[in-house]
This record gives sequence, C-alpha cells and structure tokens, in this order.
Amino acid sequence: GSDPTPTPEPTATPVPPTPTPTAMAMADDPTATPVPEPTADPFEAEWDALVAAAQEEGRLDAFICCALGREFDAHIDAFQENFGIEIVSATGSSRQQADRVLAERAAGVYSLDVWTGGLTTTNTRLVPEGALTDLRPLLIHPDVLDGDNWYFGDLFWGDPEMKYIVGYGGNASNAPIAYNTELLPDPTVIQSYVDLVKPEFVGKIVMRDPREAGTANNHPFYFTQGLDETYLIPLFRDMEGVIASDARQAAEWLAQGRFALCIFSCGTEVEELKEQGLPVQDQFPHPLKEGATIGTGGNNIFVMDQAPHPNAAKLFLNWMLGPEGQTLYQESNGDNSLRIDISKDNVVSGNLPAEGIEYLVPSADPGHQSKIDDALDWFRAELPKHGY
Amino acid sequence: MLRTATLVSRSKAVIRGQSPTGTFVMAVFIIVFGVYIIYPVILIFINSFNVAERVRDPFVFSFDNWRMAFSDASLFVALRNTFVVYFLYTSISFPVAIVIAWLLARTKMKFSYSLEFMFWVSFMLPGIAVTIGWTYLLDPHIGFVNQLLWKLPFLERGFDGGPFNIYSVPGIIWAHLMANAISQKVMLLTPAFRNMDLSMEEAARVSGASNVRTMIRVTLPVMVPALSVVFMLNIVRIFQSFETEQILGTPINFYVYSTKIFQFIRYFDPPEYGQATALASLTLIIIAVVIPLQRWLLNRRRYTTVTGSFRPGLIDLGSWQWVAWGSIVFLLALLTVVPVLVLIGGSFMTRVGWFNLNDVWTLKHWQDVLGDRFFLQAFRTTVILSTSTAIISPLLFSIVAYVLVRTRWPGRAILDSLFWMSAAIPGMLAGLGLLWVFLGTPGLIAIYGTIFALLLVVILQGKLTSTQLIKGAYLQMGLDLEEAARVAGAGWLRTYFRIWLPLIMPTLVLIGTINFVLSAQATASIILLASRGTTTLSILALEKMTHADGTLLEQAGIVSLFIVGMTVVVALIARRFGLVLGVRHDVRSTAPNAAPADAGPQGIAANQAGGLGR
Amino acid sequence: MTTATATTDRNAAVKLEGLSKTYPGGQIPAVNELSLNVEDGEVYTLLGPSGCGKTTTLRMVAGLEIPDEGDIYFGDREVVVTSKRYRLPPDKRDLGMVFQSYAIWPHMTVEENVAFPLATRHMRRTEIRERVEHVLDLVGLPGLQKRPAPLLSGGQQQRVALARALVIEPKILLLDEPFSNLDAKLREQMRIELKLLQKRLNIAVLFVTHDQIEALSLSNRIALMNLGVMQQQGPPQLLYEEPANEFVRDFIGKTVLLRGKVQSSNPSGQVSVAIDGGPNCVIFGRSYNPDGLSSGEDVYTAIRPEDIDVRPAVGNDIPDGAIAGTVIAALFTGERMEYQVEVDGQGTLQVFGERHTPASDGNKVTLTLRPDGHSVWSSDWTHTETGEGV
Amino acid sequence: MTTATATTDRNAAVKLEGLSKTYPGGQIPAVNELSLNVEDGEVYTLLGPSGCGKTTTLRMVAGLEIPDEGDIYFGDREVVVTSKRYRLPPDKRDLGMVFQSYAIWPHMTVEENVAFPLATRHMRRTEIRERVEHVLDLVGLPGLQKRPAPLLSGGQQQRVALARALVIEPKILLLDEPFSNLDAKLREQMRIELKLLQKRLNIAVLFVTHDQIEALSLSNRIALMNLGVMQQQGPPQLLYEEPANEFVRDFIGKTVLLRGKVQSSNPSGQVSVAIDGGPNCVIFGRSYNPDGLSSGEDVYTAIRPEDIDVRPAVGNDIPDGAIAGTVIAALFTGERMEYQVEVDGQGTLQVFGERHTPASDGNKVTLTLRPDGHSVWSSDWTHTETGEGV
Ligand SMILES: Nc1ncnc2c1ncn2[C@@H]1O[C@H](COP(=O)(O)OP(=O)(O)OP(=O)(O)O)[C@@H](O)[C@H]1O
Ligand SMILES: Nc1ncnc2c1ncn2[C@@H]1O[C@H](COP(=O)(O)OP(=O)(O)OP(=O)(O)O)[C@@H](O)[C@H]1O
Ligand SMILES: [Mg+2]
Ligand SMILES: [Mg+2]
Repeated sequence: GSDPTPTPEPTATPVPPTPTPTAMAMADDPTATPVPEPTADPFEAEWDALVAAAQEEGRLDAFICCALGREFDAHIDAFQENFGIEIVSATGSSRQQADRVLAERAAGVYSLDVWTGGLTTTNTRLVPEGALTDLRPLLIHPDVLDGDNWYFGDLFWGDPEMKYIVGYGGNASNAPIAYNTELLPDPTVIQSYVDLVKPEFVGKIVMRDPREAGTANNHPFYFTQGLDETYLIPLFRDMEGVIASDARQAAEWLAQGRFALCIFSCGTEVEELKEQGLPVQDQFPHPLKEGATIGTGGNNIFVMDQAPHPNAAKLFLNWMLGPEGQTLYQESNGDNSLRIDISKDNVVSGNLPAEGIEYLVPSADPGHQSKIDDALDWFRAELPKHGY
Repeated sequence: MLRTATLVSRSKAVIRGQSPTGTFVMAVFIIVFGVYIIYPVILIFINSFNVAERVRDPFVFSFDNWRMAFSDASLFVALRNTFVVYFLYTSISFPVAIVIAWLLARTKMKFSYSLEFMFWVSFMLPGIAVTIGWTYLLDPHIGFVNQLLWKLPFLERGFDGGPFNIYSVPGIIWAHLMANAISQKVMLLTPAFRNMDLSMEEAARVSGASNVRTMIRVTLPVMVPALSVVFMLNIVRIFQSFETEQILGTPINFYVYSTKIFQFIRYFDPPEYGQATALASLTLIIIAVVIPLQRWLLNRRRYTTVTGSFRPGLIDLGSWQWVAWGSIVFLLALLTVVPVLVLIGGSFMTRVGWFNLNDVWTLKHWQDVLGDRFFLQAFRTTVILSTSTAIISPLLFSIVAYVLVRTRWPGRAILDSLFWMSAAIPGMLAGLGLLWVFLGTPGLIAIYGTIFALLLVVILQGKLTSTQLIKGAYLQMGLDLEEAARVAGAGWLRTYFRIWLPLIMPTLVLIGTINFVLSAQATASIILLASRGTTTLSILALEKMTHADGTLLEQAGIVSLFIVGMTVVVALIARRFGLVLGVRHDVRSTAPNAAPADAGPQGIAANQAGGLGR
Repeated sequence: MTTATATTDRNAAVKLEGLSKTYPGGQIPAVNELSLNVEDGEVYTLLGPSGCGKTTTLRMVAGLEIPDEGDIYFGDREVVVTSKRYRLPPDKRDLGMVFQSYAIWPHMTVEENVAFPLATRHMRRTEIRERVEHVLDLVGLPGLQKRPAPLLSGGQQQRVALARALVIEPKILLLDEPFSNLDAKLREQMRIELKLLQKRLNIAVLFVTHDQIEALSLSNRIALMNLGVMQQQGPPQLLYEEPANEFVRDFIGKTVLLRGKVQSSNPSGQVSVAIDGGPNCVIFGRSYNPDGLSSGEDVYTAIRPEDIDVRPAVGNDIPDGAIAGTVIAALFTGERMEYQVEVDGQGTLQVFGERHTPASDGNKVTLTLRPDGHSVWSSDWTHTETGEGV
Repeated sequence: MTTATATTDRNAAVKLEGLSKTYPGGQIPAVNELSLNVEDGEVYTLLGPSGCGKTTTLRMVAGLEIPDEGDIYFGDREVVVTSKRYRLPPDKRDLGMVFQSYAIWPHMTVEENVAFPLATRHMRRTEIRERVEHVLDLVGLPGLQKRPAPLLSGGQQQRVALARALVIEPKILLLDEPFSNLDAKLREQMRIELKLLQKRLNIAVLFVTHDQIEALSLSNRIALMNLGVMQQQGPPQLLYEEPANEFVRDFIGKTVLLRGKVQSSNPSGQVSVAIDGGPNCVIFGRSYNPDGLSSGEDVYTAIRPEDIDVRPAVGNDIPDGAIAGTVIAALFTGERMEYQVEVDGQGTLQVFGERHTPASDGNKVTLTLRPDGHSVWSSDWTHTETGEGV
C-alpha cells in the first residue's frame, strides 16, 4: 500500500543557529536522531512494502542538476535493475527548473519527484515556496540514518530548518584558485589570499565574474575572514585583472600562459586541461592561511512536495544516499561523497579532505544564503567603481 | 488599382471592405494571436511590478524593479555601446548585403543560386561557433593569424600581442559580420530582389542611368518593402543578441544593453525577471516607432514589380561579373570555412583549437553524443517539430500576410501591431511568459507537457519575420494577377494556391527554411515546456553548453552539426521543388517539353499563313 | 448631356443602372451615373478619350471594383445591388475578360495560362488540352504552348490574354482594348473570329477600343463617354450622323467645321446655311440644338471630310456649291491623300483626296460640298470639356 | 527576299548592319541579318506581324539585347561592333525610348517618372520642374504630376512613358507602339506633336506601330519585316504601290485579289489582264515578278478597294471595265460602307462604298475597276511564310 507523504507545513520555529561552521558540529536535533537500531524484520517489511509501492508507481521523475546531470546514466540503469523502476531524468539550469516547477505548482500541476542540485536556488526559492517535502519521515534506511557512515557524523542538512535538503557531496578545497605552473613554478609563495595582490601579479590574474550567482558559494568566506578590505578591494583596484566571459575562456587563458592565476572558481575546466598535460593546477597543494573549505556544491538531494510518485521518490532518496548510490556518484566524475563507508579509490585526490586539516564548512551556516546575497551586493557595488 | 481590391469572400453578401466573414476572420485572428502573443507579454510586464517574495504570495505592487533597473549608472554607457556596435556593423553589413543580394538576384552570375545557398548555410551555422572560431584566429596572443603575421619581417609582436585583437570593439563588429549580420540580410533580400522586373531597370538604363545609379534610384527604392522589413526586424532585436558581446566584450569590460538584461537573468538567483523586463521595455519604444514608420513607408508608394507585363531577365555586368564573383566567393569562404572547421574539426578534437594536448584528436565527443540515451529521441522530436514548422508556418503566415496586405478588413493594423509586439521581450522572458500562458489557459493546459505544446510554440515563434517578409513579397505582386484569376472563375482558395503560392514560393521556401532552423535551434522558447520525452537536439546542445563540468563546446558542436546538416538537406529539397516556381529570370529549361515546340516553325508557319492568306 | 435613357429591360444580358465610382483621393468620379444594357448577341462598345472611365466600368462589371452607387444585373440575376449591399464575387460572374494590361501570369507557360479558367471549371485533362490547342490556333499562336508566358512579344501576350478569355466560351465577354498591339491583318482576323464566336454562342460583348473603324464596324451599339459621363449611346450610324453634342461630333470620325450664316430655318431644326468662302454655296443640314437657330445667325456646319470633293481648280471660277482653297500640305496616307487646305474665311481645313492624281503644296483646289445631311452648330467647340479626370 | 541594299552611308543617325539575334532556346532567329539606316530628321517605321522582331530590333539599338551578329553605328560613333566585341552601354547611347509595356516605375509619381532622365543628366531642380510640366502638358496630362504612376488609366500610363522619352529631347527616339492605347483624337494630336518636335530638333525616330495609317502618314520610310527578315524598305508610297512580294502586298493596306488571264505582256512587267466575272473588263498593271508573265497565264491582279467603284446595278448590263456582283453583307464603318460582294468566278470580295446611299444584302451591284496601276501576281499568296518565330 502506498503511503502518501503528508504535506509538511513549513515550520515557523526558528532553527537554532549552529554555533560554529566547523565540521562535526552538525546540530543534533532530537527528531533527527536515528531510530535505535530496529530489528531486521520490521524494517525489511517496511522496505519491501516501499519497494512494492514504488514499483506500483513504476516511474520516477527526477531533475538532476549540474555535474551529475550528464553522468546520471549509471544511476538510472542501476535503479532500473534493482527495482524495475524507470527514472525519467531531466537536466539543465536549476533556475529555469525552479521557474517551471513553481509556475506548475501555482497552476496545480505536479510533475516532479526528486531533485538534486545546489543550495542557492533551493534555499532562496523552493523552500520558501513550500515546494519541498520534509525528508525526515522519508529517510528510513538504517544505512542512511547511521551517522557513523557520514563524514560529519550525521547527515548534512543544507537548509536552515534541517528538514528539506540533504547534502551528499563533499569536495575539499584549499582555495578556489587555479594557477599556471610555468608562470608560478613555486606556488608556495602564496600562503595567504593577501599574497595575490602583489605587484608581480599585476595583469596576471584572470577571474570569473564574482557578481554571477553561480560563482558565489565561497563569497561569504572572504567576509568572515576579513578579506574584503585586505584582499578584494586591492584586487579590483590595483591588479588589472581580467574578467573572462566564462570558465572555459578563463581556464584556456590560464593554460595558454596569458595569466598566472585564475580566481573565483575556475576549477573543473582547469582540471580537464591539466589532464591533457597542460601546465595548470586547479588547486594549491597547500591550504592557505585563511583556511580550507568543504562544500556540497551542486550535490544535494530533495523531494518535491506532492510528488506524483511519492513512494518511488522515497525509495530513490534512501537508495541514492546509500552505498550504491553514493559509489556511483563518486564514480561519475571523481567527486568525493560525504559518505565515508565506501571506497574512495575513484575520487580525484584533490577533492578528498586531507588528514589533519580542519575544514571550514561555510554552507553549514544557517545564515549562509543571506551572507551570499550580501556578498553579491557588495561585489555588484564595488566592481563598477574599478571599471568592471 | 493596387490597394483598392477587397478580398471577396465566398459568401454571397459582401459589404464594402467589411464583409461579415472578414470581420469574423479578423476577430478570430486577433483573439488567437492576441492571446498567444500579447498575453505572455502582459503577464511578464505585470509581473515586473510584483515584488512579492514568493510566487504564491499575493501581488505586491511596486515600481522597485523599474527604479532599480534604471538606477544602474553603467546602463547609459551600455546603451551607448549598443548603438555604437549596432550602427557600425549595420552600416557595413547592410550595404554589403544589398550589393550581394543585387548581384545574386539581378545580375548574370555563375552559380548564383548555389552562392545564395551558401549564405543560407552561413546563416544556419551557430553564431557561437563563428565567434569562438574567430577568437582562435584573432586572439592577440595566440591567434593563428597573428602568429602568422609575426613571421613577417616588418611586424613585431607588440606587448599586447596583435596586430589583430578580437577582444575589442572592431573585433566585436567583425564577429557580428562573420556571424549573421551579412548572411541573414543577403538571405532575406535575395528573393525579393529576384522579383524585380527587368524592363524597369532597362528603362532607367535607357534614360541615361548607369548600372549603379539604376540600382540606387530604381531597384532599391522599389525594394523598399523588403529592405525596410529587414532593417526593422534587425532593429527591434537590437537589445536581444548578446552572445558575441558576452564572449568578446566581458574581458575588456565592454558591456552592451543586452548583456545587462542577460545578466539580470543569469547572474541573479532567483533571476531578476522584473528588472530584466524593465530594461527590455525599451524595445517598446523602438516598436512604437517601427510600426507607424513601416505603415508610412508601405502606403506612401507602390512597389509592384511582378505584374501581368512582367519581363524576366538579368543584368549583364560583363567582366565585372568575375570581380564580383570572386569577392562573393571570398566572403563566403570567410563566413563558412571558419565555423565549419570549428564544428567539424572541433568535434574530433579533445578541445577545439588546441593542438598541444596529450590527446589532440578523439572520438569521445562523437561517442558521447551518439551514445546519449536521449539523442535518438531528441533527433526524432527535432525532425517532427522542425518539419511540421517548415511546412505549416509558411502556409499559415502567408495567409495572415495576405489578410494584412490584400484585404481591407477591419483590424489589420491591430493584427500587424500584435506581431511587432511579440518582439517586445527577449526570448528568455518570452519563454517564461509562454509557460505561464500554457499553465493558465484552460485549452492550452491540456496539451501542456506534450509535443503539441512545443509544436505550437515553434510554429508560431517565427511569426514576426515570416509575416513581415511575406507581406513584402505580396506588395511586389500586381493585383491584376489575382483579378485575372478571380475573373477566370477561381475562388479565393484556388487563386491562393495556383497564383499566389507559386509566385511567392521562393519567399515561402526561405520562410520554411528559417522556421526550420529556428525551431531546430529553439531553446529559450521551449526549454520550460519541453520534458524528457520531448527533448530536442537544441536543448541537448544547450545542456552540453551549460554543463557545470565545463562547457562541452565540442559536443554541443556535434549536436549543432546535426541540426545544420538536417537543415541543409531540408533546405536543398525545398529549394529543389520550390524555386522551380516563382518568377524565373533565367530561361527555364523546357527540355522535356520541348518536343511540341520543336515541331513548331513549319507547322505554325503553315497554319498562320493559312489564316492570313484568305 | 446624357441622351441615353435607362431602359427597364430586365432581360438584357448585362444591365448597369446608375453606376458611379470615385477612386479614393479622386476629385471627380471616374464613372458617373452610368446606365446601359447589353443584349445577348450584341457587341456594345465603350468609346471615349483616355481616362474617361472605360476600364473602370468594365472592372465594375467584372466585380473587381465596387461601385459607390448603382446596380448591375446579368439577365435576371442580381450581381450588384448597392442598396442591399449585395455583390456577387468575380469568380461567380462567369465571364471572360481581356485586361488592358493583359494580366498574364508570369509564372506559367502559355498553355497553363490559357488552361487556368478551364481547370477552375474542373474539366478533364484531355479536354482541356484540346480546347487550349484549339483556341491557341484561333488566336494564331499554335505551337507556343510550352513557352513561359513572359517570353513572348507584346502582341503574342495580348493574344494569350484573348485566348484565356475566349477559351471558356463565356456568355459575357469583357474586352479592354484586346487588339491594341496586333497588326492590322491579325486584328481583322481576330475581329472576324470574335464575331463568329459571338454569333455561334450568342454572347454579349462589352468592348473597349480606340480604333474607331473597329468600333463602328463591329458594334451593334456604341456608348461614348467623357469624364465618366455617358455622352450618347446608340447604333454606330446614329452617333456618326446625328451626334448629340459637340463632343460626340468631334470625337467620332473626322469633321470639318465650316463657318456660315443661317439662311432659313424650320423649328424642326432643318436649316440652310450659306458657307463662307464660296460665292454661292448653300448647303442643308439639321441643328440638334433644341432651341433651334434663327436666320442670319453665325453657325458652324459640320461636314465629314469624305463629303467634300477635292478637285484641281479650273480657272478662277468657283462653281456653285463649292468653295475655293489652296493646298498647303499634302500627305500620303495609303489609300488616299490627306490635304491641309487654306480657305478664305475658314482657316485651314483637313480634307481627303484620291491618291492617283495628288495635288501638291500651293495648288489651287475647289472643294465641292455634299449639298445636304450635315449637322449645324452654334459653336465650334465642345461644351463638355474634355480632359483628364484629375 | 530582302530588297533593301545596305548602304554605306556612314553618317546616318542610326545604322544597323547585318544584325541577327536568336533568343536562347529559340529555333529561328528573332531578327535575321537586318540592315537599315535612319537619317537625322527621319521617321523610320518598322512594320510587321506580331512577333516578327520589331521590339527585338529596337532593344538591340537601345543596348538592351546583344546582337549575335552585326554592327550598330550612331553617326560616326561605334555603338556595337560584334567583331570587336565592342558594346556601348545603354546609358551612354543617349536616346529616348518608349517601351511597348511602358515600363513605368511603380514607386514614383508621374512627375518623378518623367523627371528621372533629366535627373540622371544632372539638371537643376527648377529646370527639371519646368521641363516636366511642359512635356506633361504636351502629352495631355497636366495636373497629374503628383499621382502615383500605377494609379493611372492605361492610356495615361502610356503617355507618361512617352513623356519620359521625349523630355530629354534626345537625338534618337525609339518608339515601340507608343500610341496603341490612345484614342484617335489624342493619337493624332500626339503624332502632330511628335512631328513638330522631330522637325524642331532634327531627331531620328525609329518607330514601331500597328496602325498602318499612322505608319504611312508619319514615316519617311518604312521597313516591313516578317519572321525577323526585312521584306522591303522604302518610302510609304513605294511599299503601297509597288510591293516587292506577296507578303508586302497583302500586309500593307487592303487588297482585293481578282482572278484573270494575261492578255498581253511586256518584258518590263507591264501586262493587261482580262478579269474573270466581267464580259469586257481588261485592266492594266505591272508584274513585279522578275520572270515576267506570258499571255494566257492565269494571274491574280491586286486592286486596292478604293480603286473599285461600287454602284447599284442598272439593269442586267455589265458595263465595260466592270464586273457584276451581289452584296452579301453590308457593314457601316463610319465614313463609308464595307461590302462583301459575291462575284462570279471570284468568290467573295471586300470592297467599299460611300455611306449615304448604302446597298443592302442581296442587292446587285457593279464594280467598276480603275483601269490601270495595279499589280499582277502569279499566285494568290505569300511565298515567304508568315508565322511565329518559335
Ligand atoms: N525573351 C524572349 N525569349 C525567347 N523568345 C522571345 C523573347 N522575347 C521575344 N521572343 C520571341 O522573339 C520573336 C520576336 O519578338 P519581338 O518582341 O521582337 O516581336 P515584335 O515584333 O515586337 O512583336 P509584337 O508586335 O507582338 O510586339 C517572337 O516570336 C517572340 O516570341
Ligand atoms: N486606382 C486608381 N486610383 C485613382 N484613380 C484612378 C485609378 N485608376 C484609374 N484612375 C483614374 O480614373 C479615371 C478613369 O480611369 P480608367 O482606367 O477607367 O480610364 P479608361 O477610360 O480605361 O482610360 P484608357 O483609355 O486610358 O485606358 C482616370 O482619370 C484615371 O486616372
Ligand atoms: Mg483603360
Ligand atoms: Mg513588340
């Protein structure tokens, strides 16, 4: 029998702010505490019922954003093989998908079950609109609920209320700065962001447009670390940096040696060029003084309110966050999963958190989104002053 | 005798100029197109005054979006940049395109139809491939052309590289010229020029005007419908193209108005649709000028060239022909070789334009694209959509244009303005508006999510270009041709199919092809309406382009290649059958039918002599 | 000035009643209260100066122009009834028309052009082919079937237009200067073919021509128009011999106007006039002026040139019934000579003489006038001004 | 069949030498080895059946068609020399031309159309305006300056075309049926204006018309063409009175062909012929056949209708020099009657009679033939085949 998910009313209760954004500090909401290890039988029965109900529905409509979107075939095949349920997946821009879903909902059309993607669109639009459903009743697989399986000792919640968004991606980053190894043979000359704004790098920096929402995940970091005055203002004022129209252009210019450094997320494009033997690195080998970060990027999962296939969605959620789903995720493009009970062989080394480094997790801050907005506003006001 | 005719309906009672049928048809047209065209625009505009936080919140009225949008100080500079760029490339491309269209359509030139077709191909090639291609050639530091020039003894490599720099205003102009600015105009103008009556040019020559003067004083003025339509179609879109400026202007902090609009949508999350709408509303001013201007131009004079005494024929340029021919071939090489190399070569390169990688050549992109589980389905959907569009829209819009030009039914001005209004909002906003319309209109929500919704969108998306171009074609046709058919007993439909359709067929083939390309390349208009089952190649390409893992330009290119390939095939077929109709200036080969005529001279002579000898 | 009375004959093949049409922007009507009817089997010709509204009339009959006023009937059938706002569409009027501009379809071959009206009538292929072939033979264009229509000479195009109108053998035929670009031989041949066809099928023909001989010889009746207004209608001989006004008199045929004085008159209009320039030249005629003329009045007598016999003067005597003059120009016009003759008190007159013994410039001649049958006018010139409808 | 000898007068205003032109796809030449020259101040008329190559010739002179063979000179100036592949472009030929299809520019007003040739000659605004006004007056279109050219009647458009050709007062004028859509009055007026202009400016006019009276009266010389080949050229009277071949005889003017037998002949070509159908009707004429005719031969005598006097038969006697016949159709053609007369041994003849005492169908008439000046032929029809150049 199917068990329609009740529509959760967004709680008005303010969520207690997490004291520090550091790891391991994930809130221990009592409701989220994993249920004491159930006897195998009740769970098995519930699981079997879920699978049966999902199979009855026979189909899952998913929107898979971002990097995973084009690499999702393995998941589709595995899910089909395991449960005989067809996943109909779409990919593309989250922003447009949100436009569409919200318009559909306003007209009473409910076409989507699950969504994986970034936090910004979700937190700014889907959550406030009540488009998502509370995940906690849906998370039933003990394997998923067991905090020991996760990097932070618990599931990573991407929304301030900690009920709509679960993050599973966990790439570590020393700094969102790529460089040309010929022009910067010794990267250790840079130990702090402030080292970038030195005369030797004048005209040697290419950047993504920091006013673009897509580059903004790291922005709050600069302000919490007080880098706005010491790094950002001199950067725009003195360094004659060039804004590339997109990441590809930025990465190529870096590889061509036109620029020594690429800032504001040139990552994945640079990685590809590196693989092709060009003199570029997408990461410093060492963390900078201001600290390294871990973030989920676009790798979070959530389930739509009034999903047309609620059981399939519930099944997929538990399966995706389980070992099989996460292993496939890691395989798909070398990302690191926050799940730690699975092999990390297929993860690109730079993405793995290094031992002994304390990583900042900016997105764990419940105020993260508003800080991003503030940061974007700052950039949008600041850049034109310097001719950008 | 031109504008006095009234379409006579099949019904018996006809009131002067305002038959009940006419009023009824116009009412239907205006309501249908009005809902479809204006409703989304209105929704978008209303929404720009809504500052409610969430979609489901009640309407909160405010001018904030408008105030904020226009409070950006750099906007004025962007606007100025827009006009500078537009003015520069238009003042080059328009004269060039006019001369080429004239050469292709009005002079004896070898392979003129094939050359014309190459301009179509150039038009079909995606603009981004052109821009990217030229960056590899004219990049100041690594551009191949610059590298070659540095080998010349007298050219020093400057600090800034060079001598050519694509990242500059001249570079942007160049990219525009190499992309669509020239080829689109040539493509749109050539069929109109083909409808020129040779005897009008001959009369000018005999009156003492040289070939050039004849072109300027006679051919061009009589081509005003086509010229003005092409000019106006371009200027109403002045705030809409941004790809070139985005790629080439951003690094030099050169922004144009359209990049500003685009940024409101792409840089903000949630997108600032309200502010983008406010900025885009400037187009309304242009439209407000264009509509009366066009009406004035078209009513001021008469432009009928194809009449019952039409004389076909082409101008002989003598040896100048070869100079012209060489120049056109050279230009075509510039226009097509670079993007084609980028697309085809790039599809086999790990990274297009990069020859110093570990694996320069690869089949991976092809494998990925062809292995994509949605590829076949997308291909099928695209074929269905585009082919239907290519067939239906010329027919549909030729009827609409007929009504606009050839009848005196009430409300034509309204209908015409409706079509122009559709240019008021850029594609991305229009797509959103359409989504709202589909979800909010009882009849349409039934087809929401099906291929029929997409079909409706793609068929109608070329409405402005199509109606305006066909209007221009009708204005060239003498009314006497229709009158003769009506008197000969043909009803309206028969007249339409036997007289008008064949006569404007070259324009219709063009419209069909343009609509085929438009629908094959459609993204913004359909992305919000397409679902997995109805993905098209263009959406597939877009997904490749916006891949977070870096833009899969090469794979997007492969998808584009399929689109271009399909379009070329379809266009060739359409031209094969369509261009046999319409007025022809070269002597038609009557080879298969020549037999009876061959038997002529003696037989005829005897016959006629017999008649006269009595 | 209209002498035509609108008959109420309901059975005329084509009947126009009080038709008026002003073009948008036109100051004066192109056609003004025109009434006429064409009977079955009749050739009715519209004659008049360029721009007088002939084509406009034909276009209204064909349904290509909407009259502002007036009705049109084809037999019993209502075609245009302005008061009822009723109008039969052109394709339902079932007539054949030759356009002044030919209106050949440039994208079709000769054959396709001619076959078109048949195809609209859903005729069988083979029959169409036969009929087309036959009518092309008739207009002297056999073997040109496959030629694209624009690649014909002007006269050939005109014949294609004619063939297209004739091929359906319509009951009503509208011909707008259908022979203007044909040579005399061909034109005559076409005229004969037309006449034969018309007799065979009892067609009503509404005909516009500028060739007066053609008009006078082919027509059963003629209507002469000026500035959109009908001036006179009737059989050719009536217009020629008894013109209703100065305009008709001057427009049809050639006229020599001779000054003179009324000698005697009769209220019926009969007068005798002493012509200036001859010692004893009194001729007889009729005045069509209702007021009549009184003795002693200065008048103009209109004489057709062929009623003036030109002969070399013998001595200095001027015979009775003749006037004397001097040839100032002689022109060969084929079958006869055209002379400009200076006559005392008359100015220069244009007269004809036979071609075998031509007079030369400066020769003295006597002009013997036919004694009677002329028309007499109190003015030398048309009241209704001729000119352009601006 | 060409009787014209190409003169070598290098100073003719227009000189064509051996011009030939075959249209692509055409089986026979549209113009075939045509040579002629037009002197200054001369009106030279091309006459011929529809499709015989008149327009093609004019177009070659204007530079709109490239001859396959042959040369064109304007005075001393080389215009087309095929052997040298030299061709002067049309705009350098400095001539005025009226197109058969008018070729009015639709996007211009009447004034702009007419002013165009002046504007290309960089004339001052005010002067252009004056000249345009004057020439529009001349063609009878005053006050229509601002009208869009397509909104004119056919005849008005033709006059605009004429005005456009005349306005520059060119040295060479090419007129392709310039009056075909004008009424008789206007046409005559235009002819006179043309003649005056031509005299004043000493223009060479190459003229195409289908109106024979016009051709014969206006031309200094006429060339008669058929199937692209010149048949005869010379002054009008020559072609009329001494046709070079049957084609010329039949094409120009009307001819009545009477069967008869040669009674006596002279090698110079003079013959007397006894006409069938009359007891004693012998008339005299000339054969233009170089072989001559011998006594007793059956021949056809070509008589112009105006040389036949038609009178009611008096009793059963047929006077000498006359033949008897019966009227089978009488037709009023304005100044005279046209009769179809059935004559024993001759078939039906078309003759003219005066209009005041017309004969009716069935009346017996005698036809008195002019005794001499006719042409005599051994066949009743044209050797040179007429027909279409396909
Ligand atoms: N563009 C063309 N292509 C092929 N044949 C043509 C073309 N124009 C004319 N002809 C043919 O050439 C011949 C001569 O044509 P032309 O126009 O010179 O005749 P024309 O003497 O002016 O006749 P008309 O009196 O009918 O105007 C005709 O048989 C015609 O069919
Ligand atoms: N479409 C039009 N718009 C305005 N005026 C027009 C239009 N067509 C014709 N006219 C004018 O109406 C008048 C009558 O024109 P119409 O064509 O009937 O003349 P027509 O008698 O056929 O002359 P023609 O013998 O020259 O062909 C003319 O003065 C003409 O200028
Ligand atoms: Mg007319
Ligand atoms: Mg001609």
